[in-house]
Amino acid sequence: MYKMAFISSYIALNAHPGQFVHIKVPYDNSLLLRRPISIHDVHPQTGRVEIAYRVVGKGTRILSRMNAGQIIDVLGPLGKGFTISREIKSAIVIGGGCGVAPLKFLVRCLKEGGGAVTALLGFRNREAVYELDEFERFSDQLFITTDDGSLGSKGLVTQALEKELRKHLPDVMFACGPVPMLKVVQRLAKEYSVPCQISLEERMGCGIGGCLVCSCAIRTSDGDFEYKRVCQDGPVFWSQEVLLDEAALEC
Amino acid sequence: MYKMAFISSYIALNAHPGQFVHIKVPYDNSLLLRRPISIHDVHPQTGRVEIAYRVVGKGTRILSRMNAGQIIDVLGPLGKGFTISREIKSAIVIGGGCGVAPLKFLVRCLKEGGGAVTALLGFRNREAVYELDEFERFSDQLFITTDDGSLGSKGLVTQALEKELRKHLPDVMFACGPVPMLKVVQRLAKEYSVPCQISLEERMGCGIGGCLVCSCAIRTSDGDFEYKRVCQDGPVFWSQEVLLDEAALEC
Amino acid sequence: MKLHLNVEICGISFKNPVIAASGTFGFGREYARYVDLNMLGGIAVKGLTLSPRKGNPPPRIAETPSGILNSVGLQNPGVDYFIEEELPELLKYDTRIIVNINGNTIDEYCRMVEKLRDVPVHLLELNISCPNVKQGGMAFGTDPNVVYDITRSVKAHARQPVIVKLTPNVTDIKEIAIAAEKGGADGISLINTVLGMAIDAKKRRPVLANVVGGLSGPAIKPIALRMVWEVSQVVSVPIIGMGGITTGEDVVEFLLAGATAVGVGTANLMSPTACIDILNQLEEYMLQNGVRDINELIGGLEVKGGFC
Amino acid sequence: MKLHLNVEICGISFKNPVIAASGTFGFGREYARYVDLNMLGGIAVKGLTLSPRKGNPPPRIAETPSGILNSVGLQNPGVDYFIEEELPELLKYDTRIIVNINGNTIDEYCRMVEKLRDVPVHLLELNISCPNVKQGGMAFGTDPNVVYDITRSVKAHARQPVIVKLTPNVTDIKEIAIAAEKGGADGISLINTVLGMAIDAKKRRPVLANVVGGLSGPAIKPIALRMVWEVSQVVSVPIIGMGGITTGEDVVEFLLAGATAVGVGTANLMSPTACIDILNQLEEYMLQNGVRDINELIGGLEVKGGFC
Ligand SMILES: Cc1cc2nc3c(=O)[nH]c(=O)nc-3n(C[C@H](O)[C@H](O)[C@H](O)COP(=O)(O)OP(=O)(O)OC[C@H]3O[C@@H](n4cnc5c(N)ncnc54)[C@H](O)[C@@H]3O)c2cc1C
Ligand SMILES: Cc1cc2nc3c(=O)[nH]c(=O)nc-3n(C[C@H](O)[C@H](O)[C@H](O)COP(=O)(O)OP(=O)(O)OC[C@H]3O[C@@H](n4cnc5c(N)ncnc54)[C@H](O)[C@@H]3O)c2cc1C
Ligand SMILES: Cc1cc2nc3c(=O)[nH]c(=O)nc-3n(C[C@H](O)[C@H](O)[C@H](O)COP(=O)(O)O)c2cc1C
Ligand SMILES: Cc1cc2nc3c(=O)[nH]c(=O)nc-3n(C[C@H](O)[C@H](O)[C@H](O)COP(=O)(O)O)c2cc1C
Ligand code: FES
Ligand code: FES
Repeated sequence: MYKMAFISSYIALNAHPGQFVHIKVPYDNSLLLRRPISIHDVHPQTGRVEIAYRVVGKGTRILSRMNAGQIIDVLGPLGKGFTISREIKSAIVIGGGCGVAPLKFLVRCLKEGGGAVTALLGFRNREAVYELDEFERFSDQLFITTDDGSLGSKGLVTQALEKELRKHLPDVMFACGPVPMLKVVQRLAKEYSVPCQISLEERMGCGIGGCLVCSCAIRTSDGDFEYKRVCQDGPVFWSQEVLLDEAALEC
Repeated sequence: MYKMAFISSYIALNAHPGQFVHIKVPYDNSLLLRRPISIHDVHPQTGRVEIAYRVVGKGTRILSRMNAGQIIDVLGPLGKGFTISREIKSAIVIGGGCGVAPLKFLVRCLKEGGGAVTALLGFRNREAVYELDEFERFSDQLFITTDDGSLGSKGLVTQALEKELRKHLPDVMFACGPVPMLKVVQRLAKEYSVPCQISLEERMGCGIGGCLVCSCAIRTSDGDFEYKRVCQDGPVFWSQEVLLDEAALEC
Repeated sequence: MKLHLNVEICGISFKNPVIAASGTFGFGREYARYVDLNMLGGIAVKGLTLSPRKGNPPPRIAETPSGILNSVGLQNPGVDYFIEEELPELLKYDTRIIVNINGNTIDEYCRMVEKLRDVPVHLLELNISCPNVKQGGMAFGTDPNVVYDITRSVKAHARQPVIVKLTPNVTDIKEIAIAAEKGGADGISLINTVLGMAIDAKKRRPVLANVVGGLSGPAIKPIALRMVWEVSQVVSVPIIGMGGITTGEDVVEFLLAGATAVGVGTANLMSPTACIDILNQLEEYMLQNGVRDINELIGGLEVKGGFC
Repeated sequence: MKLHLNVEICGISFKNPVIAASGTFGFGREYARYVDLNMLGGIAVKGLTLSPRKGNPPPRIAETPSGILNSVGLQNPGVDYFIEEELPELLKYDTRIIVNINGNTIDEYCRMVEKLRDVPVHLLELNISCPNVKQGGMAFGTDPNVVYDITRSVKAHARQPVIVKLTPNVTDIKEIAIAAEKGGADGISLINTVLGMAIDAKKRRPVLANVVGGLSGPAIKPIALRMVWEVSQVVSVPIIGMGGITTGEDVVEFLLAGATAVGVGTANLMSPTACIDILNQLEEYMLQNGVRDINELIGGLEVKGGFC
C-alpha cells in the first residue's frame, strides 16, 4: 500500500468517513479517467487529506511515483459515506485488503463519537498489513487475520466476524473489501439480524452522478432491482439492499 | 530557445554536423511521435550532446520542463548531415531562427578543418538571438540581422548574404532556416553559381527511412521529381536538387 | 475586444456554441454544483425512452488509450418522468434544452415526440446511433432508407426542430446525412460513439459486461472531424459536431470543419467543469487570433488539395 | 519453462505471431540496424503497385491523441523493382515475407500476382483498404460484391496463399469478411487505418496536404479488437489482427479475440525496436501467466453476456 497526503482545506473540512476523492492521473494524457480513492483520514486543522492505495495499474503507478510538492488535481469529497451517529454504542468494522483504507477515518469518528469499536481486518499476508498502530489507537478490540497466518490468526476475516457475532451483537456493522468478503458479511448480517453498511467499488466516469456508468444493483420494493450509482447513491449502501451477484465480481 | 544536454557517448562519437536526434516525448503517452531535433554540438570526450530548440507545441513544452538528472529516450545520430571536407577553404553559413541550431556544430567543424567561415545569422529580434559568443569563437566573420533591427543590422539575413556574395564567392554555402529564406538562398546560390547545401524540415514518423512520411520533392534527371526522405536521404540536400515549392511551407 | 459567441441553429439562438452532449451531463442538475448552467450554450439531456430503462449490467466503462468505452445502454427514467420531475428543474436556467430521444420502433419515437409537443424544450435530438442497445439505436442509423423514414415520421409529429444524431459506424456518412436531410431533419449532430471493445489480458475476459461498447474521447476526434467535414460538404442544415472535444482549440477545429455548434461529452467525465474551461479557452483563442465573431470560423477551413 | 510461440497461418509456420505491418517497416532493410530481422514472425513489406508510385505531397503525417494520421499514398518503387532489388536482400533473413499488393483495377492486382507467382515469398496480402489513394484501395474494400470478385480473380492467378486486408471504414465488417472468405481468401488481415482528419486551428488548414488520412495507433485499438472479434465469429480462415498494438499484452488481447497472428504498425514509428520489445513482453506475459503454448490463447476470450 502507498500512503499519500495532500492539502485541501475544503476536503478536510467537509469529508465524512466512507466518502472518496476522484483523482486525475497526472502527466499521462492518454489516461482520461479519474481514479476513485477513499479518504483514509483528514486533519481539518491543517487541511491535510490522506489516502492509502495499492498499485494495480497505470494510474496508481504514476500516482505512486509523484514527489512531495507536486500538484495534483483532486475532486471531492464525493459520494454518500457511512451513516454514523452518537447513538451507536457498539460497532464492528470489517475490512479486507485495500478495503481497509476508508476504515481508519470511520473508526476514528466512531471512537470520537463514544462508541465501542471492534475492528476485524483481513490481509493476504504480513507484508500487506498496514496502519496497525492507528487502528489499535482508535478501536477497543482489534483482530487481524492473514490468509497465510503470517500475522494474527490464519484464515478469513469473515471467520473472525462469525466468532465475534456469536459472542456479542453490535448495534451496527460496517464493511469494505472484496466482493466475496462482502457476500459473507451480507449473509451474516442477515443471519444475526445486525444492520450493516457495506462500501462498494465500481469503475467510474464522472464520479458525480452524471454519466450512469458506475452502477450497482439495488433491490426495489417490488422484488425487482434497479441500477443505482456507486458514486452518488453510494459507495456505502445498507447491505440488505444490495444484489451482490449483479455487481462486478472483479474488485 | 531552450538548450538541453544529455549524455550519450555513442551519439557524441558518431555524430556529424547537420544530423539530428529523434526524441521520445517523456511522460505523456498520448503523444506517439518522436521529435526530430538537430544536434547542436557534441563533446566526444565527455559524451555530452547538446540540442537547442524552441517551444512550439506540446512535445517541446514537456521537454523544456524536464529537470537535470531525468532520463530521456533518444534515437540517433540520424540522417545525412552536411558534406564537409578539408578542401573547403572558405564557406558561408546562413541560419535563420531556430535553423541556427545545427550550425554551431558545423561552424566548429569547418573551423577545425581549417576553412574560413563567414556566418550570417538572422533572428526576429534581440531576444531571439542565442549562442553569439560561440559563433564568434568559431567563425572568422559574423553578421547578425534582426527583423526589427534590435541587434545587428535590420533586415533579412538573405540581404546580408547577397551583399556578402557581391564581395566574395565562397567555395560552398550551407543554410538552415525557414522555407522562404531557403528559397532566396537557393536562388542566390544559382545566380552566383556557388555550391550550396540546405537542411530541410518535415514532419517525421520513424526517422530511419522506413515509413515514407517525411518526404521532400527532389528533381530527377528527366525533369520530373520524386519524393525523397528528409530523415534518411536528408535532412541536408544540395540546393539545386530541391523543389522547395513542393515542400511544406509550414516550417 | 467584445466577442460575439452567439450562434443560431434552426432559428434558435444559442448564447455560445458549447453544448453538453447527451449521456455525459445527466439532466444538468448533477453538474449544477460545478458549473453555472446559465453559461452553457445548451444541454442535451440523457437519452430518454418511452418507458424507463434499467440499462446494462456493470462494468459499463473501460479506459482505452485517449478514449473510453461505455455501455450504459440508455438507462433512464422514461420521458414522462423527465417531463414531470427533471424538466422543471432545468427550466430554471437560461440555456437551450435538447431532448435526446430513443425508440425501439419508429412508433415509439413518434409517441415520445407527441408527449414533448407542448413541452417547452428547444430542440429534439433523434438518437438513431446508440451502439449499446439490442433493438433500434445504431441499427436504425446505418441504413439510409430507415433514416429517411424515421426522420420523416418524427417530423410529422414534432413541433420543435428535429436534429438527427448519426452513428459513425457506417461506410458512407454522407449518404446517411443526405437521407436525414431529405427526410426533413432541421439539423444533424455527429458523431455518436464508435463501436469498440476492450479485453483484460490477465482475466481473458472483455472488460465490459456487455462485451462491446461505444468509444468516445480524444481518440476519436480525427474520425469525428473527418465526418463533420464530409457531411458539411453535402448538407445545408446546421451541424452540431462532437467527438473528443476537450479544449477550446478542438471547438475551433469542429467549427472550421463546418459545425455551427459542438457537443462536449467525455470531457465532462474527465472534469465536471470541462464545458466552462473549454468556453474560456475558446474566448482566449478568439482574442489571440483576432476573431470577433465566432460565426467567422464556421466552415472556414482553407482546403487546397485533397482528393476526397 | 520452454515457451512455444510458433503459429501456423494457411499451412505456413511462423516462428512467432509478431509480424511487422505493411507500410511501417519499409522493406525490412531500414530496420535491420535496430532489429535482428530473423527474430520476427514475419515482415509485411511496403504496399506495392504495378508501376512505381510517387505518393502524396507532404505533410503526410499528423499526430492525434494516442494516434497518428498518415497519407503516404502508396509511394513505392513498383513490384518489378521489389522483386529484383529488395527481395534478394530480404531473403537473407529467416522470416516469413508477406507481399502487400495494391491495384487501381482488378486486372492490376492479377497482373501483380502473376509477377509474384514464381517468386519465393510466403504470403500475398491483398490490400483493398488503403484510404489514401483516389482509385481502388478502400473503395474496393467497402463493397462485399467487389471484395468477392477481386478475391476470386486474384486467387485464380495466385500460387501463394492470399490474405485479404480489410478496411474498418464499413458498416458491417462481418459481411465483408464473409465475402472475402467466400471468394477464396486463405486468411484475413485487419484492420487497415480509419479515415480521419486533423485541423490546425491557428492556420485554419488541414494538417495533411491530402486533407484526410488514415488513423492508426493505440487510439484505434478498441475498434480493431472489436472487429477482429466480430470477424472471428463468422469466418474459419485465420486472422492477422492489427491496430494499435504497442505491448505484449496488446498482442494477447488480439489473440484472445481470435487472431492467429498480429501486425505491429505504428509502434515501429514510435521506436524501431518495437517488434522485439513486444515479443519480449509477450514471452514475459506467458511466463507470468503459465501459458506454455501461444496457441492456447487464440480465440480464448471468455464471453458470458453481451448482445452482439
Ligand atoms: C469508491 C471507491 C473507493 C476506492 N478506494 C480505494 C482505496 O482507498 N485504495 C485503493 O487502493 N483502491 C481504492 N479503490 C480502487 C481504485 O479505484 C482502483 O484500484 C484504481 O482506480 C486503479 O487504477 P489504475 O489506473 O491503477 O488501474 P487500471 O486497471 O489501469 O485502471 C483502469 C480503469 O479501471 C478503473 N479501475 C480499476 N480497478 C478498479 C476498482 N477496483 N474499482 C474501481 N475502478 C477500478 C480505474 O479507475 C481506471 O478507470 C476504490 C474504488 C472505488 C470505486
Ligand atoms: C531534421 C529536423 C531538425 C530539427 N531541428 C530543430 C532544432 O534543432 N531546434 C528546433 O527548435 N526545432 C527543430 N526542428 C523542428 C522540431 O522538430 C519541431 O519544432 C518539433 O517537432 C515540434 O514539436 P512539438 O511537439 O513542440 O510541436 P507540435 O506542433 O505539438 O508537434 C506535432 C507534430 O508535428 C511535428 N512538427 C511540428 N513542427 C515541426 C517542424 N517544424 N518540423 C518537423 N516536425 C514538426 C512534431 O514533431 C509532432 O510530430 C527540426 C525538425 C527537423 C525535421
Ligand atoms: C457515458 C456516455 C453516455 C452516453 N449516452 C448517450 C445518450 O444517451 N444519447 C446519445 O445520443 N449519446 C450518448 N453518448 C454519446 C455522446 O453524446 C457523444 O456523442 C459521444 O460520446 C462523442 O463525444 P465525446 O467524444 O465528446 O464524448 C454517450 C456517451 C458517453 C461517454
Ligand atoms: C505510415 C503508414 C503506412 C502504411 N502503409 C500501408 C500499406 O502500404 N499497405 C497496407 O496494407 N497498410 C498500410 N498501413 C496500415 C498498417 O499496415 C496497419 O494496418 C495500420 O496502421 C493499423 O495498425 P497500427 O495501429 O499498428 O499502425 C500503413 C500504416 C502507416 C501508419
Ligand atoms: S461515475 Fe458517473 S454516475 Fe457514477
Ligand atoms: S520519418 Fe519515416 S521515412 Fe522518414
